[in-house]
Amino acid sequence: MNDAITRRDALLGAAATAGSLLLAGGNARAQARPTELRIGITTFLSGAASVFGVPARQAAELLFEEINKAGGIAGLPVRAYFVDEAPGTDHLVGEYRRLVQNEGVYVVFASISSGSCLACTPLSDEMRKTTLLWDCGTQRIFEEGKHPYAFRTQGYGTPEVLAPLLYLLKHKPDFRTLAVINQDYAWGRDSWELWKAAMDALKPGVRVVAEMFPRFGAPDYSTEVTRLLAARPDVILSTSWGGDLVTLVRQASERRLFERSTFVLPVAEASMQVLGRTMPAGHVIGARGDHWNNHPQPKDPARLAKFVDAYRAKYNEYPIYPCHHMAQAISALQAGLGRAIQAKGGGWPNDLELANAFRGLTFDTPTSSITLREDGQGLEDQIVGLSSFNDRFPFAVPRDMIMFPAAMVSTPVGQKSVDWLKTLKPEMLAQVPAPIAG
Amino acid sequence: MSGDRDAPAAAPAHVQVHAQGPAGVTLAREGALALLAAAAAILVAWAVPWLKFVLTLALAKGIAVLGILLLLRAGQVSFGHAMFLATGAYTVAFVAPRIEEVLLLLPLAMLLATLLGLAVGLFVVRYRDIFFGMLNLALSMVLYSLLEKLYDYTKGTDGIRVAALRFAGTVPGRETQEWLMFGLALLLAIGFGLLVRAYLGSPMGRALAGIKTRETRLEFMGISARRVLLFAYVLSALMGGAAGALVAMTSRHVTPQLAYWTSSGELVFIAILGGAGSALGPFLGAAGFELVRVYAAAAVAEAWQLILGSVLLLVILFAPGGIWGMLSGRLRGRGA
Amino acid sequence: MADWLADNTLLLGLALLDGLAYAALVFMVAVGLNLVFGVLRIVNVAHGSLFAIGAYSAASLGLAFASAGLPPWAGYAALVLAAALVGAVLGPLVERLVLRRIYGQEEVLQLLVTFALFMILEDVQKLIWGVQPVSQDLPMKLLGTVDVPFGDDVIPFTIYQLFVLPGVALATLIGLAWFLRRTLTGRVIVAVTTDKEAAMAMGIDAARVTLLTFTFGAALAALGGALASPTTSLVPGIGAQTIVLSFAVVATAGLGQIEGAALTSLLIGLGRSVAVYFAPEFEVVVPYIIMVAVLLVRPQGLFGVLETRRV
Amino acid sequence: MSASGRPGDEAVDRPRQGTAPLLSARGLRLAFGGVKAADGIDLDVMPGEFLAIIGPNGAGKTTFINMTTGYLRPQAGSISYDGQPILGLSPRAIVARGIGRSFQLPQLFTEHTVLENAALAIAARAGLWSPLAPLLRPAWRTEAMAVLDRFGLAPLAGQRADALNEGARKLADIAMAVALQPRLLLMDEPTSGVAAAEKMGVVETLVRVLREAKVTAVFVEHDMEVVERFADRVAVWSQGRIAALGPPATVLKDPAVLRDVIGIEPPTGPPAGLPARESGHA
Repeated sequence: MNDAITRRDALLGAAATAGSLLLAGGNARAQARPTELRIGITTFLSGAASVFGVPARQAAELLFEEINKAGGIAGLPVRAYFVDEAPGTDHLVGEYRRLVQNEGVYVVFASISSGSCLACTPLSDEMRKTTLLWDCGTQRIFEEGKHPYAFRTQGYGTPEVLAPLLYLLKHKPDFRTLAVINQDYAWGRDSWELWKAAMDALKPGVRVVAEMFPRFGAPDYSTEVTRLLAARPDVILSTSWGGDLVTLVRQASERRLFERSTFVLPVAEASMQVLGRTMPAGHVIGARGDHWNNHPQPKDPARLAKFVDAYRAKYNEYPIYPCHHMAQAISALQAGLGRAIQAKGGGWPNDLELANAFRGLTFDTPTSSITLREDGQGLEDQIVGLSSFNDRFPFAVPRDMIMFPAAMVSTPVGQKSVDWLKTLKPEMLAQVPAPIAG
Repeated sequence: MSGDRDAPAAAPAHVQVHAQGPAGVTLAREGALALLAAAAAILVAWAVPWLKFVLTLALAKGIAVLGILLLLRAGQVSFGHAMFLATGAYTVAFVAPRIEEVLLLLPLAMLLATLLGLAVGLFVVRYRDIFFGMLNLALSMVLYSLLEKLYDYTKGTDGIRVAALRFAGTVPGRETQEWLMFGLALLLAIGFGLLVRAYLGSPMGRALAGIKTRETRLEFMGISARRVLLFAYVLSALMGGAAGALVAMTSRHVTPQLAYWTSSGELVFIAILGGAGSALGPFLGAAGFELVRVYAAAAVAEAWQLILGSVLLLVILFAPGGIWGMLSGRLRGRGA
Repeated sequence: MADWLADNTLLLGLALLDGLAYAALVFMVAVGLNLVFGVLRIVNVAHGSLFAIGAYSAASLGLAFASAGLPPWAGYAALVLAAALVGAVLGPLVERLVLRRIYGQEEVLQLLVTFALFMILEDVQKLIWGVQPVSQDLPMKLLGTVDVPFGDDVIPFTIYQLFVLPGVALATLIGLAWFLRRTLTGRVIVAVTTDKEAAMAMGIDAARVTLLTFTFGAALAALGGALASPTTSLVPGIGAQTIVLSFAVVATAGLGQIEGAALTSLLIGLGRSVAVYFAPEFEVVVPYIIMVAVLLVRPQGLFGVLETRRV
Repeated sequence: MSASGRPGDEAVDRPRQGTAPLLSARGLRLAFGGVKAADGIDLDVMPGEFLAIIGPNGAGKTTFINMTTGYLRPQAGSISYDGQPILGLSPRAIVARGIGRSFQLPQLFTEHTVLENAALAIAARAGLWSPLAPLLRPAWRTEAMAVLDRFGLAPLAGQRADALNEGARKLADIAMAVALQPRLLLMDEPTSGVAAAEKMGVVETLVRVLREAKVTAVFVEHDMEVVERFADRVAVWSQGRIAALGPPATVLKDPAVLRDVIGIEPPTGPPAGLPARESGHA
C-alpha cells in the first residue's frame, strides 16, 4: 500500500512538474519565458529564529502583493514558495532541490541562518541557479570560495561588527575592560572573533574580563548577569538577537547592569519594539544596515514611509531589519532581471545570463543604494547610534547616528576578514564621519 | 502479590509492536514486497529527480532506524540514537578534506560509530526502560553540546560542509553522483535489511527479544542479557554510523542538529510509523516520513510539525503496527 | 585548591545564589513530570509544551489584566490563574482523549504519543502566540531588587529571583510532601506509584487517579512556565529545551521521587551556575554529567528504590 | 490413575550413606525486614534423590531456591555444589555448573512461540554465538520438539507462550529447565496450575524424564499425594527453618507436621484446579 502511495506521489509529482523538469534540465541553454515568476524563499518559519523569519515572510508577501497589483516583475506575476529552515540542513538542501527541480523556481532567496547559506551556496554552483543570500551574515561565504550564481544583497558580519566598534571608539575612547556575552553559535563566535581582531588592532591593550557564550535560546541569563555585575567591565558586547537579546536586556536592566557598563548591541534593532521602554538609553545599537525607522536622510523618504506604513497597517507592528533585507532582495531581483532582459534585447535570460546581470549591479533601497561587488558581496551602509527615545516611536531608536559607508567597513575583495581587520590602524578613526544629530 | 508481568489472558494482538513468527507474512511475500519497494524507489527516483535526493536520505535514515528496531525488539527505546548518526556524519565531514574516497569514508564512519557504540553500550546496557532511554538521551545531548561548543573544530551550529567526494577514484558529475549515492544507499539498505532479518531470527536475535519479556529467564538459562543487548547495541551503532555517512555524503553538510534529541525522536517516530514487525518497516517508515514532511512543508510551511505530529498520533492510535502492520494485515487477509 | 577557594569564595557565594533561582525553576517543571511518571509510567515529552503554554498564558493574562486597569499585584494572580487554567483545560483533554487510549500498551508507543503531542502543541502555540518574543515582566519589576554585598561592592539581585522563585519551589515541595503523605488522595497516588497492580487490587479507581495526577502534573508544568515567564522572553522552542533538562532530573532523581527531584534540581542548578563562573564551556553538559555520574553509582537514581522482581 | 507403587522405584539407586552430597547448604540466614525467610538452614541433597520441600506459604521455600540459584544472597551461611562453593556466583554462573530451576510463576518468553522457548533453552546450552544462523535450525527444532513432546506440549509448539493456559505454561517452564540438561533441578511448585485430573500423569512423566536423565531434583510441593508418591525425602519448612526431614512415610505421619503443615491445607481442592494456597505473604 505504501508502494502505491509512493508511486502515486511520484506520478503526481512527475505529472505536475513534467514541464518545469524539462526547463530545469539545461541551465545554460535558452529558456522559454515562463508564465509566472517563481521564487523560492528559505526562511525560518518555526523555532527561535522565526522571530526574524516570519516578519520577513510577511514583508515578502506584502511586497509581492503590491508588485503583482502593479503588473508583476518584467510583466510576470510573482509566485513565492516559502521553505522552513528550522528542520535542519539535510531537510533544507532537499527543499532547495525541490524548489529548483520540482517547482521550477527561477531564483532562490536563501536563508537567515549562516549554516543554511553555507549549505545552499554550493548547491547554487552545482545546480547553476541564481541565489540571492538575503539575510545570512557569515563572512565565510565569499571569502572561502567563488560562487558564480550567489549574491548577497545586504551587508555581512564584518561591517556589522566593525561599524559598532568604530562607533564605540569614537563615543567612549577610554574604555579599558570589556566583556562579551554572545549566543553560542556561529554568529556569536564569528562576530566575537571579528570584533577581537579589530579591537586589538585599533585599540591594543583592552582587557577582556569575561567571554561568555550561553547556549542559543537560553531562557535565563541571571548567572551571567551576576558575573558581569561582579566583573564591572567598562563595555559589554553582545551580538545576540531575538528572544535571547530581549531576555538579556530585561534581566540586565532590572539589575542595573546598564548603569555600570556601556552595552554595544550590533543587532539590537529587531528587538527594540518588543523591549519598548525597557531598553535603557545611551547604549550603542546597530541594525545590520542602515534601515532605521528614523533614518536621518533616507534616499527615498516616500518609499520608506510607504513600506513602513503598509507593513504596519497590515501586521500591526513596525518592520524589523529582516523585512528590509527581504525588500532589498526583491529590489535586487527587479533590477537584476531588468538588466538581464535589457542585455538580451528583451529576450528571456537563461540562468547564466541572469546571474551575470547581478555582478556589479547597483540597486536602490528606500534608504540608500547597494552595489553587488564582483565577488557577489553587497555593499550596504551601516548606521550605528546611541539608544534614545522620542515622541515618534514607542521604542528606542538611535541618536547621534554615524553613517559608515559600506566600502570603509567591508573587507576588500579577495581578503579574509580576520586578516584584514588585523591590519587596521588606529588612524582609521580619523576617517569616521561625524555623528548626525537627531 | 504477583510480580508477574504478563496479563493472565493473551495480550490483544494489535497491541504488540512486534509480531513475527510463523503467523506472520512469509519470507517470499516479504521478499517480494522488498523488491517491489526497491523497484518503486528506483522508478520514483528516475521520474522525479529531486525525490531521488529525498529517497536517498530516507534510505539512509531507514538504515539508522533498523538499529532502533533492534533495540525495540529488546523492549528498549533509545532516545539518543542520533548520536551515532551524527558520529558517522561528522566523521565524513572531518575526514573528507583528507580522504575524498567514499569507499574509504563509509567504512571509517562505521568503524568510529561502532567504537562509540561499544563504549557507550558497555555503560547503558546495564540499564533498562526509562533509564536506558534517558541515558542515551543524555549522552547524545553531551555529543550535541560538544559539537556545538567546540567551535574551533566543528564550526558550531553552522556546521561543516562536506568537500567534494570521489567514487572509486573518479569524480563523477552531479547527476551521476546523485545516482551513485542513491544506489549506494539502496545497496546498503538491502544489505543491512537482510543482515538484520537474519540476525533477528538467530539465537542471539531471539534472545534479544527475550529481554523484552523475560530477562530473568535468560539469566537462569545461562545467557548474559547484557551481552546480548550489547551486541545489538553495537550493531545498531554501526548502522547509525553508516546512515550518518550516507546523510553527510548526500546532503553534503553536517550540523549538530543531527545529534539533537528531536532527531533521535524522529528515528523512533520512523520506526513506529514503518512498523517494528519487519526489517522492511524502517524503510517504509522513512520513505513515509520524508514524503509527509516534504509535502507537509510544501503545503503549509509553518505548520508541518503539526501535520507530522498528527500523522504520528493517528498511526499510534489506529494502526500501531505501522505501515508494515497495515500492509501485512492486508496481505494476510488476502491470503486467507 | 585551598588557594583557589580562598580567592573565589565570594564568587562561589554569588554562584550559589544564582544556582538557587535556576534550581527552583528546574524543580517546578521536573517535579510535575516525575509525579506523572510515577503514576502513569509515561515519560511525557509534551510536558515541555505545557510549560511553554503555561508561560505564554501567564504572560497574556498578565498583559490583559494590566490593560484592563487592574492593580499591578494582579500580575501574581495572573501567574497562578493561568497555570491552573492550563492544567484544568489541557490536562484532562490530553489524558482523556489521547493517553487513556494507550495505557497498557508498549512503552515506546506511550512515549511517542507524547512526542506527537509535543510536535502538535509546538505549532499550536506558534499559531496562537506568534513568533515574536512575548514578555510580561511586571511581577519581577514590581518587587525590585535587593543589594547583596560583594566585597566592597554590591550586586543587585531581583527579589523575584532571589526569594520568590526559591520560596515557591520550597512551598511546592513541602506542600506536595504533605499532600502525598497526609491526605487520602495523596496516599492513593503514592500507592499507585509504588505498586499499581496492588493498588488496583485494593479497589483504587486507577482511572480517577491517573486523571487527577496528570491534571495536577500539567498544572505544575504550567506553573513552572508561568513563574519563569516574568524573567524571560517567550519564543518558540522553549518547551523543547525545558523538557530535555527535566528528563535528566527525573532519571537522576529516581522515579516518582519528589525529594529526589528537589535535590537533583539543586545539584543541577548549582552545578550549572558554578560552571558559568569557572568553566563556561561545560555549562550545557553539566546536567548530563551529573545524571551519568549519579546513575553510575546508583542505577535506580538518587532516591529510587531497587525493584526486585519475584520469581 | 491409581496408585501402583512409585514409578522408577527400581531404576534409581536410593541415596546411600557415605556418598558426598551434591548440594550442601549450611547455616543460611536471610531476613527481609523483620521476616526471617531463612533462619539457619542446613540441608544436604544427595545425588539422584528427589527431595520435596513442603511447608506453609511464607516459610521460605522459594527463598531457599532463590539463594541456591544466585537470585538472592543469604546474609550468612554457605552453599556448595559438587564440593565447590557457589555462594556469590551469578545465576548465570550457577546455571553453567549444572543447576537448573523452574518457577512458581512460569517465566516464559511470552511473545515467542512455545517451540522457540524450548529452542532458546537448547541454544543457551549449545552456544548462542551464531548471529546469522536461524534459531529454529533443523537440529535444534528436532530436539526442542522432542522435549516438548515429552511434556505433551508438541501440539502447542506453534502457539505463542502467552496464549497457553496456566497448566501448559507451567509445563513449558519446566520443559525449558529440562532442556538445559541440568544435573540438579530445583522446581518451585511444579504442579500448581496443572488441572487436578492431569496432575498425576504430568508428575509421572516428569519423574520419568528426570530419572532417565539421572537428574537430582528438589521441588516445592503443596500436594501431599504427589509428595508421598514421588519424593524420596521430605523437608518440612517452617518460619525459615527445617522443622523435619526424612522419608515421606515417617515425616508425613508426624503429628506436629500434620498439624502445622498439612492441617492448614484446605480439605477440598480449590476451584479451577488451582492449588490451595494461603493468602499469607512472605
